[in-house]
Amino acid sequence: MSRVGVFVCHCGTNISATVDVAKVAEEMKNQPGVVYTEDYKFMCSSPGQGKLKEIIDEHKLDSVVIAACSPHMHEKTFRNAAEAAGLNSFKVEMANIREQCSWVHPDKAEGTVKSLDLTKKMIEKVRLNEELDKIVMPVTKKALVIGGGIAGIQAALDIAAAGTEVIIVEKDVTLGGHMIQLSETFPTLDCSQCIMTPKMVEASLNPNITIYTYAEVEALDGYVGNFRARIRRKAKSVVEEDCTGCGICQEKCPKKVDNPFEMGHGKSKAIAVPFPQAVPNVPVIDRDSCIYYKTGKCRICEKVCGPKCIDFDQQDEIVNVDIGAIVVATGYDTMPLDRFGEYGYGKYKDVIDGLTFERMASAAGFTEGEMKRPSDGKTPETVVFIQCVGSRDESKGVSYCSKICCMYSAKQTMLYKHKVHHGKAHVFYMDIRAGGKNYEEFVRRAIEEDDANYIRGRVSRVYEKGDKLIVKGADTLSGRPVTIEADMVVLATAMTARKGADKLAQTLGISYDRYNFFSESHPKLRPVETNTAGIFLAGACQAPKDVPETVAQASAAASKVLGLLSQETLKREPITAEVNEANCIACFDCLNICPYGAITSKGITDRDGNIIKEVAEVNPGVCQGCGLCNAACRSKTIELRGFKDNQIYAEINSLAV
Amino acid sequence: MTLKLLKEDGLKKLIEALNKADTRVVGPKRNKAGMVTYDDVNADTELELDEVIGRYSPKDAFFPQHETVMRYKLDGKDVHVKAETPVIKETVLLGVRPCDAAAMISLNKVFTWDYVDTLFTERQKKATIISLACNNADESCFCTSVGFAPDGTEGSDILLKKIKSGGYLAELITKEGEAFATTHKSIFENAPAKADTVAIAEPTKLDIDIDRIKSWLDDKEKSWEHPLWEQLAAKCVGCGGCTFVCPTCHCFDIVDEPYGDQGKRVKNWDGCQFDHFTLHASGHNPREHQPQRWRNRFSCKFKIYPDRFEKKGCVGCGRCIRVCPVNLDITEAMTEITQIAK
Amino acid sequence: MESLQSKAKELIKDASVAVIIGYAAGTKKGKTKPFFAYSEEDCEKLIFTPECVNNLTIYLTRKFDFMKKGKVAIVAKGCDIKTINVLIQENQLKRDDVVILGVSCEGVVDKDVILDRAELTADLPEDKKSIKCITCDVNTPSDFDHLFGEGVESKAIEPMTGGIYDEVDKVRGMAQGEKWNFWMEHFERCIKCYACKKVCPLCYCDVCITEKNQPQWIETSAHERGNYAWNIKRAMDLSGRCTFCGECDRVCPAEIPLNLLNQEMAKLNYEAFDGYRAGYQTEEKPPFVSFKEDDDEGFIR
Amino acid sequence: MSEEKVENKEVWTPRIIAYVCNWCTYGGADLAGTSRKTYDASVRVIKLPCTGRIDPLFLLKAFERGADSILVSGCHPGDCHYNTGNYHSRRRWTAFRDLLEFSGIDMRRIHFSWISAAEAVKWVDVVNDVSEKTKELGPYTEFQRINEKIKEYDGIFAEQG
Repeated sequence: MSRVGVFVCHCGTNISATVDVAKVAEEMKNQPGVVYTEDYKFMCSSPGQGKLKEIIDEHKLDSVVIAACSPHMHEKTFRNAAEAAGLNSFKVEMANIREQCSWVHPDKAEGTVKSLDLTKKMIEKVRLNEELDKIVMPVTKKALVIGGGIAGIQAALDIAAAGTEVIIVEKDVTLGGHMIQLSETFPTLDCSQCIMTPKMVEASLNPNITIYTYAEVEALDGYVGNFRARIRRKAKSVVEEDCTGCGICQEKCPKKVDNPFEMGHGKSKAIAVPFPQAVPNVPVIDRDSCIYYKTGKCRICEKVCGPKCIDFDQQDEIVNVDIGAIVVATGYDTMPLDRFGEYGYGKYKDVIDGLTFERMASAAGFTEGEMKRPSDGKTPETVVFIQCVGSRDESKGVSYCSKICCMYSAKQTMLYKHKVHHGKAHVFYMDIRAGGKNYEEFVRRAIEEDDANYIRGRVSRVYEKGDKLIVKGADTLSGRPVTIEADMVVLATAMTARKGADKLAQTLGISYDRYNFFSESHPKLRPVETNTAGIFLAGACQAPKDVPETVAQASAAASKVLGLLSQETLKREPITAEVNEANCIACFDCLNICPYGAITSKGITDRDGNIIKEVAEVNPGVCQGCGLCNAACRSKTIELRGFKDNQIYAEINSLAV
Repeated sequence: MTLKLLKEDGLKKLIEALNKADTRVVGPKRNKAGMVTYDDVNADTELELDEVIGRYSPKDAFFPQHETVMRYKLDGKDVHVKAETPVIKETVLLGVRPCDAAAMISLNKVFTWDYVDTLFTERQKKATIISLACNNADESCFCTSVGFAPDGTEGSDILLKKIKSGGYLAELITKEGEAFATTHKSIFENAPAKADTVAIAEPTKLDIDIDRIKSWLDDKEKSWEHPLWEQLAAKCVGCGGCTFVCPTCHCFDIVDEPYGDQGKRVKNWDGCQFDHFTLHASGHNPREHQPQRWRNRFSCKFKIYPDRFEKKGCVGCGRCIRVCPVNLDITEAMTEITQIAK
Repeated sequence: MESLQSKAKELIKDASVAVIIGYAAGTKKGKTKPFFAYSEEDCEKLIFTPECVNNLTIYLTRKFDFMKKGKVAIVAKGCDIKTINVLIQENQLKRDDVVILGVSCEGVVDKDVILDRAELTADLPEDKKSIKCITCDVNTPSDFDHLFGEGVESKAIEPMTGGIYDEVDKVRGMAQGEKWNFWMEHFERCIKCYACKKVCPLCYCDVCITEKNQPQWIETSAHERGNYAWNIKRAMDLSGRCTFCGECDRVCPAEIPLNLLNQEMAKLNYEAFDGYRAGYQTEEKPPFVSFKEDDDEGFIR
Repeated sequence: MSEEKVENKEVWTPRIIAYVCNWCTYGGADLAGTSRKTYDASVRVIKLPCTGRIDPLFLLKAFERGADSILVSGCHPGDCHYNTGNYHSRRRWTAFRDLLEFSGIDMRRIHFSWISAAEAVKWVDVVNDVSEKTKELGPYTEFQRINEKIKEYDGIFAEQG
């Protein structure tokens, strides 16, 4: 017979006001297996916990039920206290008579009856609880950062600074992400390349950082502290180690291609680096464009290459890396604009998006920093900036605010004004959201010093008339229609999750929201963690963010990684599945249904080493304790510790009427 | 032996009289699924007396497939336990076959052998068996091959034989039978000097010698590991249908069924053909393979029963043959062993 | 069936297989029995007639030792091969370990039907066929190593209609209380002999839930409560797996219409999970271990 | 007879068993508590890690043990703490509901919902709705008859129980 102690908490009057706690304590005395009951003012208080320990010791309790608040609130507290008294922490259960009883059922009689049931139910369960030991796992002291933009680089640099090895996997040919495309950054107007390039170089030179560009994470196995990632390094057709970055191949390549880095405006070559400061400064052959891959002839780059590092037969390489923690920093995309016909994007060359404007304003961009509109190269005298294109627009776009557009539109009016002194910038906005340090001042500067004309309202239509773009809109403050003859229109496009973010989330086993942004574990208290232990988030892959926020989150993620990797071993809850090998018949429904790949096949051998039967085996490090396998198993041969069938049965049976 | 006459309306009157006396009548009756089983009968029109034999045996009347033997209830730290004392009514088994009547004697030996199962004996004591001689036999009937007869009297208190012109000739076999006829003397009339009864069935007489089978089984050197078991029973799927329909199979299991803070201990039919029947808690199973289990059932009928109870364990009702999904035919084994043992 | 016998002999002779699982004449009229041929002589006893109702694939499961003897040949109808497919899908059998002696089949007899010798050679009338044969579309097996019986075309059918599915629809059409009474009348008769699970080639667990009493999910007693739980649990466990061999229905001594329950589940799986039919392939994951993000959830609020 | 019924109705309160997942619905129920939203007291919550852990056997046993209605509730699709647990359970419930309906269970007594940890109001609404509907339906005598029958057949321990 078990020796259960039942402690009924008053929670001040939070419980005792609507539950007869004394009666609960008294009646539980009669429950089989119960040897001690008491009601107490504040069980979670220091004296309350002290009492718990004392009684466990004095009455040699082997199980404890605390009838009090939600286990989400204080289960850990009481389990720790019980453990300190020498009781296995999993022999403690809580009956939730506060959140799910006293606070929601004002009738004392009803509340008391329900409390009796709930407490009895947990007594029946706890009697069947097994003593479980926490699972101890080793930690691989190495981190993986997915994404080589500002978020990824910052996280990698911070992790590396602590002496921990880190791998950056970047999908693109070079590090830099979106930030390296920007001209100048708000609210200081410092040149993005000037501040980003040194970080990229620093990362590439740091001995603790390994960079795989032109690479993607294809699969992830394992669990916190012990992940194994399969990385595909796509064939660059150039031997990276031998390339000196001289650029002669790019110069001699006869095949011109659109340059996506310049948003399709400049030209590049079939073998190229996207921009001169690329890290690593190694060109890649675009096999879709290269003449050789199409016709089998050309090979000019091969001929001109001094170090002979062109390798047309290069294959993708698979690298498996063991890591202990992961930072996901895959950034964002911008919303495709084909849905917004009213703005004429795609139809009129002089309607451009914000990122194209960034390239136009960049000294290294396709106009070398000069304001020249795409259609005829003329200097635009009047420019209209339209904000919230797709953002805060549930019907055509997304309901969220993309957060950075207010600021970058203000910045862009300033950049424009600084280059075209006589020009006029108009901004159509819904609200100005400038909630950051020096942000409001920055917007005021655009308006007051750089003469931007801010119009509160929406644009209904943009159309061409002669060489002008007619922008029709409304000024909702004055209530009048507005028509502006513009030379160029710049759209502040909504930020969206990366294309394929959902797929990556599935690969990594993290959750994502309905916009495919990755979900943080808790919006306030665990903003950089995911629900999958050991995987952290940085930057705009989680939600729209500007550079300072991204950098802050990247450093936060890095500190979480370092905290995790500073431990020699990890302990985790032993609520994992276990297989009764004698009964398992290896139908592998469990293996098929497990969301974590925690179940594998195992051969049972006889004394001579011959495999006599196959059974399912659970990797307790990977198992997260969802219990899907338990429900799927027809003969209940695989069971979830802590929630085994007999425990649930006992709960149901205790509620028999 | 006294002979009596039941006129054409005799059964009708008898059932009416028994109903009046609050006596339970169990007889062959067609259930909703269309099968004939032995169940409570309230009118003679419900009786299916032309059916060769019911799907299940009537043993359920004495040895229900599910029976509570004890109840418990937790009361605080106490447990109240109460033995089950069901109300057992006077019962008449009406229109059962002579083979089944004989089987009830064999069953009795088991339930009174070392421990007297009072639930069983009470039921049996309070029962009168009025069997009906068979006029039809099917391909599976083999009573005559194991020493019984379609008009055998063993186990019956009264044996009815159908009269061609209607009604039944009643042979009062036992004292109890005579007493019963006396109680119902208006129904059990004096028999005429000569009654023209319908011809008794003649089941195929098989080339079976049960004594020879017994001595072969006694000779374990020869029989225990004989390949015959494997040959015959490798196909057995262990469904246990044979044990549930058999009139002499008597194995049961005792389990507790909890319900909230109370519960009961029940006695439920079990069968030696189930793989877990002999499974030990250690995981060891002395009868690991189906042929071994089938050997057990066969031996139980033709060796253990005769050895222990000096009774035959098989009455040739043929139910196990009819119910078997893989045509595992006990007479095939008996015929073969008779040959082997020559 | 000379060709079946001679192929069987050949397989035994060149030791391609250790045993041939087939049918032989039974001991009673109209009955056949499962038969295991180990020698060429044995092979002469092999038959195939419309009386060969058993689904022999049960002998390929872990419930028996045949697969331990080496490679095994089995005489299998189209419907039986569906079971083989599920066994493969569920890691219970490897296709390479079994030689399928496929037999074309235009239907086997219903339970309790005993054919005359003359009827055996003629076409089997519909009313004497097992109900599973009415909706059969695998008269010629889909997968086999050797095929016996030529010229039988698999019928084109509209899945989940006709035959048993008409019966299923009848029950579906009943009012709730009517359904309950219908099933209670049937389950009341259940004698908990578990012949249904024993004969089922897909009930291959070493330890069945009914044999566990900690906890006792399924009460052992043959009363309606335990009977209901058992029959529902079994139908649920066969959901998306049952290939409608009909063996459980055939062997049930209490004549509980188990086909109805299992085929209701088959129909549901077909309707709710993209036309899934168990036994028609070996690669796809069964419905219960897969999902679609846009599965219907009209019943969830 | 009719009088007796009325009397019974007064003392009878429904017994509703709710199987909920730890992360979403249990959290939602907790939030209802912390926000002091009141609701019907006839529900008894059994907490499981995930709706994917809920076995059809749990539902059967609840009815066997006298439940009048059952609620199963978990995370919204896409919210599952275990990524896909609720997708799997949704499939299982699709089949199991169908089976129960086919076998004559009163489907008005089985309820499914997705309730997130933020949806305290939904929890309150769902529980109130389930208990209201159950009160309208009365005790699940149709199912309980099996229990009653067993008790009667055996002559239950009634005098002590």
